[in-house]
Amino acid sequence: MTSLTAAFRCIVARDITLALRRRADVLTTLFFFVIVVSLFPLGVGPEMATLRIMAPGVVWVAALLASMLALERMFYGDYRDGTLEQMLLTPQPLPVLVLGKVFAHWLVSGLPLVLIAPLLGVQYDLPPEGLLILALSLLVGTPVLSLIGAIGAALTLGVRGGGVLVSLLVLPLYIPVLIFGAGAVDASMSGLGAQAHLSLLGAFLLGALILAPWAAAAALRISME
Amino acid sequence: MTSLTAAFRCIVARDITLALRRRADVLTTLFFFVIVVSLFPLGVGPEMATLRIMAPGVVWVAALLASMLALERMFYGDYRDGTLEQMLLTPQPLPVLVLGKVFAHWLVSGLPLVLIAPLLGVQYDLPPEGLLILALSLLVGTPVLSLIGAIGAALTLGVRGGGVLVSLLVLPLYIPVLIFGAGAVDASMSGLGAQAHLSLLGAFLLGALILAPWAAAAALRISME
Amino acid sequence: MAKKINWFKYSSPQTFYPLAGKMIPWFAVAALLFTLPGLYFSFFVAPPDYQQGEAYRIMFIHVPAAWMSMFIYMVMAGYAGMGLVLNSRLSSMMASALAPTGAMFTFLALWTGSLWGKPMWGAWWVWDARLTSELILLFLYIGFMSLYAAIDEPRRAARASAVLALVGVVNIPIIYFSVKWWNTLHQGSSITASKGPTMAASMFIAMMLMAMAFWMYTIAVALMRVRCEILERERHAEWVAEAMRGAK
Amino acid sequence: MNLSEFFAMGGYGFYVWGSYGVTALCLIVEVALLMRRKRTLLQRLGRMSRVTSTEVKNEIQT
Amino acid sequence: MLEVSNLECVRGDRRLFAGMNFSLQPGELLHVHGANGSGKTSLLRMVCGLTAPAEGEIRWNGESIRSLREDYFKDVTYLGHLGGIKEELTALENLRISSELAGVDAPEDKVVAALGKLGLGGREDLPAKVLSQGQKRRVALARLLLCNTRLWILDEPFTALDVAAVGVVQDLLSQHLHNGGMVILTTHQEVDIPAGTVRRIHLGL
Amino acid sequence: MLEVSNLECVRGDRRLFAGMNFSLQPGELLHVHGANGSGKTSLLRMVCGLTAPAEGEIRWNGESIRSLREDYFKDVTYLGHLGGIKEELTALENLRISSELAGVDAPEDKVVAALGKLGLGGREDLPAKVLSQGQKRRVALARLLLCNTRLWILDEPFTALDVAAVGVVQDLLSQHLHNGGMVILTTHQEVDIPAGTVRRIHLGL
Ligand code: HEM
Ligand SMILES: Nc1ncnc2c1ncn2[C@@H]1O[C@H](COP(=O)(O)OP(=O)(O)OP(=O)(O)O)[C@@H](O)[C@H]1O
Ligand SMILES: Nc1ncnc2c1ncn2[C@@H]1O[C@H](COP(=O)(O)OP(=O)(O)OP(=O)(O)O)[C@@H](O)[C@H]1O
Ligand SMILES: [Mg+2]
Ligand SMILES: [Mg+2]
Repeated sequence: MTSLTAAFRCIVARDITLALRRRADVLTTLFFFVIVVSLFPLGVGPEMATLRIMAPGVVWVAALLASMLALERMFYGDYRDGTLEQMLLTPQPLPVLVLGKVFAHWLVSGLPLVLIAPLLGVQYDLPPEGLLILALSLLVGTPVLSLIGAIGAALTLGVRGGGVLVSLLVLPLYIPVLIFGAGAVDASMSGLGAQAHLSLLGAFLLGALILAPWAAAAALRISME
Repeated sequence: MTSLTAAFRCIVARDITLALRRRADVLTTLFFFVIVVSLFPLGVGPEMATLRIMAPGVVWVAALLASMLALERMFYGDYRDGTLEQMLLTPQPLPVLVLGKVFAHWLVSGLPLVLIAPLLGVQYDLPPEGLLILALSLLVGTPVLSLIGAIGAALTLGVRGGGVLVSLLVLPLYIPVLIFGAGAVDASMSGLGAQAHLSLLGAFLLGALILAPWAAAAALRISME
Repeated sequence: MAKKINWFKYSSPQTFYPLAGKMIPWFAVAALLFTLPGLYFSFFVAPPDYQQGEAYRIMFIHVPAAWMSMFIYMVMAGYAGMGLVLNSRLSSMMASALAPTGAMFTFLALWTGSLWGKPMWGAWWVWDARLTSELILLFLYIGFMSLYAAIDEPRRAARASAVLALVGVVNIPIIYFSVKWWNTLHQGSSITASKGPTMAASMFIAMMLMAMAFWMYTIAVALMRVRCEILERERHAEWVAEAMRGAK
Repeated sequence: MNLSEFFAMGGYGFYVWGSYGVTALCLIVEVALLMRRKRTLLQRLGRMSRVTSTEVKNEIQT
Repeated sequence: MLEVSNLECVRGDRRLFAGMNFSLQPGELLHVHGANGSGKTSLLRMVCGLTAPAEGEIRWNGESIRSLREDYFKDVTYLGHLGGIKEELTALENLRISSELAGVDAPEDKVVAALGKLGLGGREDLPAKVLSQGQKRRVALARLLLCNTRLWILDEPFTALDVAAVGVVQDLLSQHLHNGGMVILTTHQEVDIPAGTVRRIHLGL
Repeated sequence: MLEVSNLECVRGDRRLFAGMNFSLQPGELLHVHGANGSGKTSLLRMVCGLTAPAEGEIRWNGESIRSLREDYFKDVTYLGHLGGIKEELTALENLRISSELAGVDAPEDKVVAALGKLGLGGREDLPAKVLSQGQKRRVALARLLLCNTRLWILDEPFTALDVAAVGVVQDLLSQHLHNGGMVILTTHQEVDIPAGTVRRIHLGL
């Protein structure tokens, strides 16, 4: 047990060090998110009423795209330089290592989105209630995206044209998260209460936490053949 | 002169073969574009009036993001496996080779966007006039994005966290293209005529065609030191 | 050990190939035998709907196609999982043989659904939970096939797409229960195990006949495809060369 | 019921026949594609079996 | 200890080898020989459990490595064409992390000593990407000093190394064999291992 | 022909070498020696014009290579650690494209012959990514058969090659020198070039 947590902690620490070493890489996701959200008013025009309707959708779509793009970095670097190969050969259970990598990846590419989203929501004139639910829905939803994404990223490692494939594989599974995430904010703004949506997102998170590390680990072993 | 066109043709043919070899890679950009444009109704809700107002902005922002993401692929692959190094050592003038690479890149990642944009515009219920101007503005605008992007991509080759850096460098130069591109469609839809906007985009293209290959070539030499 | 050998005898591509060849005509004929009365019931026996008029006749292919899209996915995922766990080649070949047909039925469910939606709801498409999840199912099929095609090594391709198929299974209950869980435009199940059908008997019979026809068709086509798959993957094996020489 | 009435489907002809037609088309095309795939495959394998398979055997060595 | 029976390897349309049998006892080194593309790397990856063989079995202490999994990995160190070195991390960090994941305790001074032994003294804190090719390879090889596994599987360990480094690695191998370890390696260079038994397999025609 | 005067190379905080002078005449081979990390790769990249030296000058036929640029590249073939092989293209396509860009005419049969000479007959149409490490390196080396440049700059051309391939490359070098070509190379293996003059530079302490 202690060796498991030690391995988990080691992987998380490693990936975070790496991310900080190439700090710009971390910022990419965040920056991308901010750009997507902020470019829209530029393209669409500045009417507040339209913007407010769009807000939850735009923020959630941007978050989804940002995490989809960040997926490539989850395993590819390690695959490329042979450290992934080494990871498969350690005496630690692979799902634990995968969970560590996913967690680190989320800390670096998901959490910043959650933290900055309320700020961007203000740009779109969301009410405080809406901002809170937006952040909350992202807090529960983005880990699900990272977990599901890990499976897709692992499956497409080293495959011809991994890029689209990963989107093709992962997107169908992302859409429910998007619908319930954006739906939560909409519901709270129209006074219906976001409870139901948020608890469903929570259920997704639980399911993904239990299943995804195993699936991704199996996928990694297959991809490294 | 003939050797110049031969070299240009060789590079274009090579890059297109490569793109077709990993077909999925080409599709990534297109798929990404289609996804971004189609996810919005999912997040924002299906009201046609809102969607129509958003349309030019959404399509142009999506095109901009798609070309920004495709930039990474412009030189990185060649850098990684040493073929770029070899290209710098050929007896051909580098700007010609760069122009060839940019052209191939646009054929593969820009042109498909132009062709599919009208179809996506229909999803948003744009009038035929608007669809035409949308395609036209993209046809003139996306090569500018590729040309400007080439400079950014060349400057950030092998630099820590090239990802954000390239967006940071390139985005300020992209925004005018976005504003005039989306503006052209808006103007035509509100009956003002898109002439002025389009000719400005044309001027951008001309300027970029003259300056960008030299700048990108210089940037490549610096990056390879 | 003896039991294992026995098992592998039946699941070996070599013995299955001729067996499948013999089964195909039977299922093809059965498909035809269900289709003809099915069409007769759909158009001539079932009465027009008091609300929807004649448009509801789309149901006789829409509903069976929608069922098939989900059933085939489950069967496919089952085979894929079996291939992954037992490492049996035939199972993964069956999985990849079912995928295109499943994708086709998913497409048909979407197509007939939107042709039905236009007169009934006034729109080709709405972002309703069931419609969206059926669309997701189509993407899952396409993803499965693309992943399979993108990997050169057939064994690796089969194993990787098996993982994907298993992960995608979570979508099936979402599609099935979507109408129950959320109040949506799409109508709920009218046939449940507990209550039996809540529609006219002739409509029910027509639907069942068409569903059986689709089933038989699917089996026949899947067997045809798995035979091609077997030949392609085992083309270097001795028995294939012999069979070819024998066929000459 | 006469024929044109039958085809009109109470005004819903386009929708109903659009559904049934495309379904029939899909099923037929799928079967046709499969038959073609099988034919070309058999041809190719036939050609392969005539070329003796010495090449593969040559590469087996330890 | 390690037994390989009836192993077959297929890549694409090509059967690289089939019916391969060998076993390896403590203190023995197996040198896999063969021309470029004869399947040496493929064999090594099978033996360390990364790829599943098309046919045949690999047993460690009598049990199939497929069922042993993590218990087998406890005893194995693999060094492939790719060194498994993160370019952004320093040599020191690279080694500490790989040791920790391998479940061995590697205090800083021990790692520094290992790097020193491989001639990287004073370069412990440079990020690996500024190191020369040979220096990167040395960092990867330093893992051998830190792990205490019994089976080493080394794919061309001597590439990019200068003469001095080759000597160091050869000493390392001798000592490992002397202590009852086992080694499987490929190399196109001459190997000269004084201690232990050296056996050879030749792949290809 | 090639003259290097007072060359200095600085990497990071480290001065790898300074005040280096040498010149190379037709028919001569320069073997750059040195331990790992002594600056061999850095020197070679300077000589072929990829990096600017911190100090000093490199002249080709009396003119600085900085001012010659494309005219110098016409006479040079460089083979680095990275082979410059596109993984998605076949061996054949790789060579045809690199020849075309180098401005030499390489009809298909000539390229096939070159590949055959390097032992890749029958593998011309495999995408490079399925080739083994040594086979990839052979594809890169086949360029030497197709180019007709006078100065070859080769960074560890023998890595990953088996004995047969090393022999082929050595013959190639002899012949090039015999025809009045020039070669600069680094390698940690023994070089045995019968024809031409071999000179050595030792880098490092
Ligand atoms: C693109 C649009 C549509 C899609 C993707 C779709 C999807 C589905 C699916 C997956 C089922 C099977 C679920 C089950 O067995 O409970 C189904 C059944 C059904 N659909 Fe649709 N549908 C669409 C449009 C429509 C429309 C427009 C109507 C009618 C107005 C309709 C009426 C029905 C009916 C009556 C059933 C049978 C329900 C039952 O009795 O179990 N569908 N549809
Ligand atoms: N998809 C494929 N189609 C055909 N041949 C393939 C395919 N994949 C791999 N090969 C062949 O399999 C062999 C791989 O061998 P491997 O990498 O094990 O060689 P190696 O003995 O390690 O060689 P080296 O000494 O060059 O490292 C190569 O001959 C390669 O051409
Ligand atoms: N930023 C830096 N800071 C400190 N040292 C550096 C930096 N960049 C490079 N170096 C050093 O410069 C040297 C690079 O040498 P180079 O790659 O030319 O070696 P080489 O002689 O080709 O070695 P090898 O035989 O291993 O290929 C290494 O010793 C490396 O540690
Ligand atoms: Mg090898
Ligand atoms: Mg070097």
